[in-house]
Amino acid sequence: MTETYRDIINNGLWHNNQALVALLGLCPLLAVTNSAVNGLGLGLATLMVLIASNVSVSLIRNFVRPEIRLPVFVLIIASFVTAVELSMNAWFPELYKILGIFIPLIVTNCTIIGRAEAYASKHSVMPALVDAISMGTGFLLVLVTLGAARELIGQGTLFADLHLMFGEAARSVYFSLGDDFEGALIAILPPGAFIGLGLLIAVKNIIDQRAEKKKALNVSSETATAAS
Amino acid sequence: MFTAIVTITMLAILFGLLLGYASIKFHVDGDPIVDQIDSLLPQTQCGQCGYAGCRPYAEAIADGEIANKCPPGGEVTMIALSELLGRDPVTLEDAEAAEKPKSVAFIVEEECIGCTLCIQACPVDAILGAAKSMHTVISNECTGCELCIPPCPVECIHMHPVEEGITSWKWPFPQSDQSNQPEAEQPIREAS
Amino acid sequence: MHSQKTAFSTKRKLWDFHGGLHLDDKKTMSLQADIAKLPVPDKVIIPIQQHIGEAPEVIVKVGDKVAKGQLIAQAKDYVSASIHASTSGTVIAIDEQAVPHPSGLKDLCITIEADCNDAWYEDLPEPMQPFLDYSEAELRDRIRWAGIVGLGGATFPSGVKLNPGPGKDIQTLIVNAAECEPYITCDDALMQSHADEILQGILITLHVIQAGHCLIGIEDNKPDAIKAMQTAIDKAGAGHVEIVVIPTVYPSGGEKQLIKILTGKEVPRHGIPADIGIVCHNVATLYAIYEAVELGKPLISRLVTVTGEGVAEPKNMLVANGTPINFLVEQAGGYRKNVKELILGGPMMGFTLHDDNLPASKGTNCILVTTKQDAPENSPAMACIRCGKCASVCPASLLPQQLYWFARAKDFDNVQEYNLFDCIECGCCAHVCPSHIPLVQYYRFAKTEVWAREEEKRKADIARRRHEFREARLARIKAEKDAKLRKKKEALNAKSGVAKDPQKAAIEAAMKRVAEKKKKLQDAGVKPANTENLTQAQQKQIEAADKRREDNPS
Amino acid sequence: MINRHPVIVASLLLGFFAVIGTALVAYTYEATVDRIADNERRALLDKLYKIIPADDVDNDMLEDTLTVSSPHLLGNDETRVYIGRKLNQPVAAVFESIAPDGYSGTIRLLVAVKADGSLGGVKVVSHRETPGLGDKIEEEKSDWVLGFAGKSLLSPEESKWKVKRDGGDFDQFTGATITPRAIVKAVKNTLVYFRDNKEMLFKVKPNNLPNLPASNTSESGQEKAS
Amino acid sequence: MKFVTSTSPHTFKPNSVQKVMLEVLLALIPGIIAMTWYFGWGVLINVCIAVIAAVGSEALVMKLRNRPVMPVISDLSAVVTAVLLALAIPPLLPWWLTVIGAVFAIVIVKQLYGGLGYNPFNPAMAAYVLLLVSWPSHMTSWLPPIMLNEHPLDFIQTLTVIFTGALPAGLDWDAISSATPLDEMFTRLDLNQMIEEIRQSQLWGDFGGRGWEWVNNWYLLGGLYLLYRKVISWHIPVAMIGSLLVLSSMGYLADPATHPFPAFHIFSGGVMLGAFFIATDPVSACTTKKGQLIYGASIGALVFVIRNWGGYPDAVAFAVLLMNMAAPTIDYYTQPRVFGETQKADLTETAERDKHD
Repeated sequence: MTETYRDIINNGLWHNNQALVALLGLCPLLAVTNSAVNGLGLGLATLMVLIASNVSVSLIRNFVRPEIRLPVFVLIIASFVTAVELSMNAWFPELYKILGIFIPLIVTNCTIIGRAEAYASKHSVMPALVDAISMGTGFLLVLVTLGAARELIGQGTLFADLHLMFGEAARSVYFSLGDDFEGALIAILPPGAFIGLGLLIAVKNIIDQRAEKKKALNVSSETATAAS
Repeated sequence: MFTAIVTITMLAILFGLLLGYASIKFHVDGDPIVDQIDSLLPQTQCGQCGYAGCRPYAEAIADGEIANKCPPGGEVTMIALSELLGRDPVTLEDAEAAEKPKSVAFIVEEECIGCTLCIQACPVDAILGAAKSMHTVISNECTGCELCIPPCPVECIHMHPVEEGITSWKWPFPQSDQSNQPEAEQPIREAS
Repeated sequence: MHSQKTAFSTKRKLWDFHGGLHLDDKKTMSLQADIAKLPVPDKVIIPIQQHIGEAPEVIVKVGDKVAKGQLIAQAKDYVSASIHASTSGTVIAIDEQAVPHPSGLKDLCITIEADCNDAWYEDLPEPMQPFLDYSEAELRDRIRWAGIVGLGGATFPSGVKLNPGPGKDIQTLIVNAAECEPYITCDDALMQSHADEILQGILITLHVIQAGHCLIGIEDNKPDAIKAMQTAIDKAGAGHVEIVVIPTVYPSGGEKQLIKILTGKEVPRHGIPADIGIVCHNVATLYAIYEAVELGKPLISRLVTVTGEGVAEPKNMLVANGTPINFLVEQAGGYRKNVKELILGGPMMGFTLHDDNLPASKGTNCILVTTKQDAPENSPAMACIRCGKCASVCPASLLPQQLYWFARAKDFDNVQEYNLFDCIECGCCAHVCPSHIPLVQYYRFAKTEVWAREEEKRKADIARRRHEFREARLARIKAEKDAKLRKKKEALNAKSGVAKDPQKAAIEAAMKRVAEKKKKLQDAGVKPANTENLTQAQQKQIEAADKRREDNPS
Repeated sequence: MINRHPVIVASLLLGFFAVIGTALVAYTYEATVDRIADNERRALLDKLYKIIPADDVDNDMLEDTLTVSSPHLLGNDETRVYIGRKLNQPVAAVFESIAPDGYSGTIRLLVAVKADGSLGGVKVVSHRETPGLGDKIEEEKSDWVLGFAGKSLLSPEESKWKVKRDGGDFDQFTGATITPRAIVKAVKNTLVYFRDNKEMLFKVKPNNLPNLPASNTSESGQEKAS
Repeated sequence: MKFVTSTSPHTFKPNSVQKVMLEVLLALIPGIIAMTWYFGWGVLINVCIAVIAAVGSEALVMKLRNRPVMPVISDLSAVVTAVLLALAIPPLLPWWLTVIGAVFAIVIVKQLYGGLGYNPFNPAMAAYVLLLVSWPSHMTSWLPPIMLNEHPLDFIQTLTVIFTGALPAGLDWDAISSATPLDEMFTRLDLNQMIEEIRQSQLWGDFGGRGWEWVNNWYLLGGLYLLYRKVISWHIPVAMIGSLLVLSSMGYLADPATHPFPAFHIFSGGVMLGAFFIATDPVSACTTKKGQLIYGASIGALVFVIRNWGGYPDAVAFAVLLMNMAAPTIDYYTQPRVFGETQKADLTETAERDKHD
């Protein structure tokens, strides 16, 4: 394998970002990102499941026969998700109430089965773990960014309700545009999720294009100097 | 708890049997994809891809060879192949060769010594002639593969670009369209 | 909706086609003057390819003297048309010359320097009078000989059209006298001046295709032509020939549209009128048929309208095939000021010429010169707003804007899915487009591109077949060679083999004998007697021996 | 004929993973079941204590419930009522009332009525009102709903239990009258029901005397978590 | 002699996008005047704010895209979008909301999709919906028509309200704002009042809401002008109004006590504006004639459904946007029969096409 850990991390966070490039796991992504904290909660849950499933799939990859490959993956993922769901209900009940159905729906998050099938089942444990962490973090970052943007535009706040996850101390990590701010409600309603995700993808594409142009420019100037 | 484990296990074993059976029963082999690929290749039989002809290259592509090694087909063929195979389009390996205008071989008859070497090289039997008498190219059948040029001992074969005539002339893409749209794009609504 | 508005009441029910336009016809300007007889030009340049189909074969050489009406290029294919000299003189060149074509490219032409005698060829065939004495095949051959093609602009060889083939029962001849494009009046003028001859042409054609009756479709903006034709019919007492006056709507002169208007029938897609028992000819074609049959003259001249605001004296003129266009314009009083475009054909479907030193040919019905005042520059194309005006005027009921999106995106599968090849390029859509998009050019671009691709595919298939054939041939030759070689070797072996190694041969022969014997016994159900009740050691020994035998059969 | 071997291996493998997966889930379930039940209890209690201060009652209100039926006034065929007691004396009743005529469907409320007929408070449990218009009934969006505390059928008088647009005493929100109107009506109906059925509600003896053993054990852990 | 060349046809109808847009603006004038008369200066001020914001943002986008500004601005399509938006919003809407709406319409809904001709949704209606969903309380604060308005604001007062939000001394929002007749109707129907009772309301005019009925009449006039000038075809407006008429008549006949008579539906809210000026927006509507009938009728039906059972007061914008989404599909399945296409060939071809899909 010529792929380095650095490549894996780059892919997960940016080049093959599961939410922005592969467009996987959109159902929870669109549904829960009406605030930064919700995004963070679901992102962490997904990350945890992804790590657990990638590692275990990678461990068992040599025993599993191809015809039962998918059922076994699904079984593993479903077990982890159920465990995470129960744990969240036990330790973060408020957040669990808000995220509600989307925790069990992690089972159907294509990112997880996708990484299990596309990566973990073909690589050894360490790369699979790094892949899970980077892919999961990439997904988490998109969730938090989208959630933050929607929360800010829709409610004029940022990281409200953080204490639901990190205890009372986190109450102070809170930003508000003031009570007079009249947010655009559409941002926290479902259509806002679609528009916001579309704009995020657009921003990513713009950045990529700029980077590519710069690279091309550098190359051409290099050849120019080499020629002269 | 025990019941849960037993139930799920029983189910799993049942489905395992089902899947195992299905994977054997519905096993598919054979694949007409080579024919489809072959029909997209330009059939110049030029060997620029490194294979003995279009068909061998088609077989290689079906086995995973990159579909960017056909200069006569150019980008159009590459894109058509990528679409057929569901692969990402790749840049042509030899973009310069792909941009050459289509040409046909032409034998300068005064110089030809009638050695028949070119006749043996032509993959589509497009050169007429017999030993010791001069040869000529049936330009309608010539694919422009240039395979006849290297064997010629007197270098009497030249490639002539195909000239545009009234029958082969194509209406140009309209230039006067100055609307501010991106070229060759259609509205999203057509995507449905 | 148009059928009720006609000024001429006819007893016949008329149908309507979808779309179409009411255009300012501008026909009067070229009808002011009589039909002009032209002096013989210095030279005529006669293109070889003046029709749809295969080019004819040139049968004269440079330096040959030719007379008017003499065959100079012979049709060599079924869909082809012969070419005759349009004046007497000397062939001074057979080479590539600029021809009237939208590409502006050159094509093979025969240039004849006129001797100004304009003398007819002496060996012209005899007139076939009365034509009823001749068989359809004879008449058809005469028409083919005359090199007659559709003179309405399509230039499809008429002989082919007059032979609809077995199993096609033709009931109706439809005469296309609609002449729907603005400015053009050559058919109108021809009907006014030669109604009797046209009628004769109709009767000949009816005889050739064995059709029972004829409908002449004339737009209601040509009252004089209608009168002249009616008079001719009455005079001849041809009750089965009927004039149908139709409303002036562009493009009612389109073959399929005219058939719809007159009969209510639609020519099936990808089909021809003969499929529904109809043959359609232009009036000028019928006149040429008359000349060929009853006078024995080939098609070497036709009426051409030279008109437009850019011409001093617009008129119709009888033009010899191959006469340069600048000569024609001179004869019409020359150019006025501010000339903008020189158009071959009408303003809707004609194409512009970049030069006027080009010959007029069989398909040339109009030379239109526009000026900057009367035909202002169309403003640059804007974005399509999907207003649907194009679809509402499309006589083929297509969706022009969808075709436009696909042609623009070079999506050639979808342009065909949306029936691009049913487009007749009438220009209605581009005419009404508020965004001034050159729609027709997009369609033409897409059509030629699709054709080119199909051609490429066809060539690729041929190349594949030739390649496969070659491979097979090489394989066969190789196999033959190998077989020969093997035979030779075997023969050689057979001769020297025994002599060389008699010991080995003897062993082989012995082993063969043993095997044969064993087989014979086995077949007969006889087992070796002592194979039963063997000890294990014995059994093993036998097995080992068997194995040795199997491993070294020879 | 099909080779049986891979089929059996496949099913056994799948079975093996099923055992492992289910065991994992079962273990997690066992480890969390008590805690989850406790969380749910606490969440409900929290809601109740928002409208009946915890100091005012000393019984386990979750256990001290009864079910009454008055579709006309309480909006549902069966309505659960939590009774709050102090020193075994009934001090308040909390109704799970329903306002049936919200702008887009029913609105579920908790209405706490003190023994003297005044409101301890009103809490909106769930609703589907238009975002930005009707959803101002949520405490997080506006404190309109807090204004009910202390009101009774006497103050304001019964005929003034309407929104201002209908000639009553209660504010409506800009652009939305239906939602506040529905809630005012539901709260008033609950008060009417309480007035008419006070005897019956408070007569019933609790099955058990206040006991909080289950919650006591996990008290400390819960506080950290919440 | 050499000549310039061009492609056929060589004659053109003197027609242009700009002229089409001008006709639409011209046809809107009676409606604008009527609305200004009934609802005050705010209408005109909104039109001005929206036009400036829309044209300005379009120019900015063209600059950013490095494309010529003038040809795009001068086609007037941004102006039409802005005016339609301004006529749909309440007369005293704070200026920044109008600006947000206009900028959203041009930048997000129109230019991000590629500019004129490429937008799948009607920009004005998409912007209206954005505003309505995001700031519902602002967007539902309408004024009573002039004859019921006890505190009509003069020009300066209106400007002050729009730009600063400060009401003239002694007035509050409840005093000057009022529900729209549609809103009132459905609110009171919810209270189980009978139509007869509701009709006693001052807001009720002769056949529609007071004032509103006349505004709608003037839009109808403008629409008829567009029909006469052949800028639009009759299919969409007739189908839309027709289906609304049929459905509301059915409701009325079934239960006149709880359903207003049909004319109320047609002459209230944005029906006329929607039918003639918004649903007919060629870019986002169906293009085939059969498709246009389906499209229009579906909008009418959706208006009826959303008005009766929806969560927001008026329905035209939602109905139009929903059908915008369906337009390409409708177009696909209502392609006209191509000349010469026989029924049988037609069937097999469709079957084949379906197979491919």
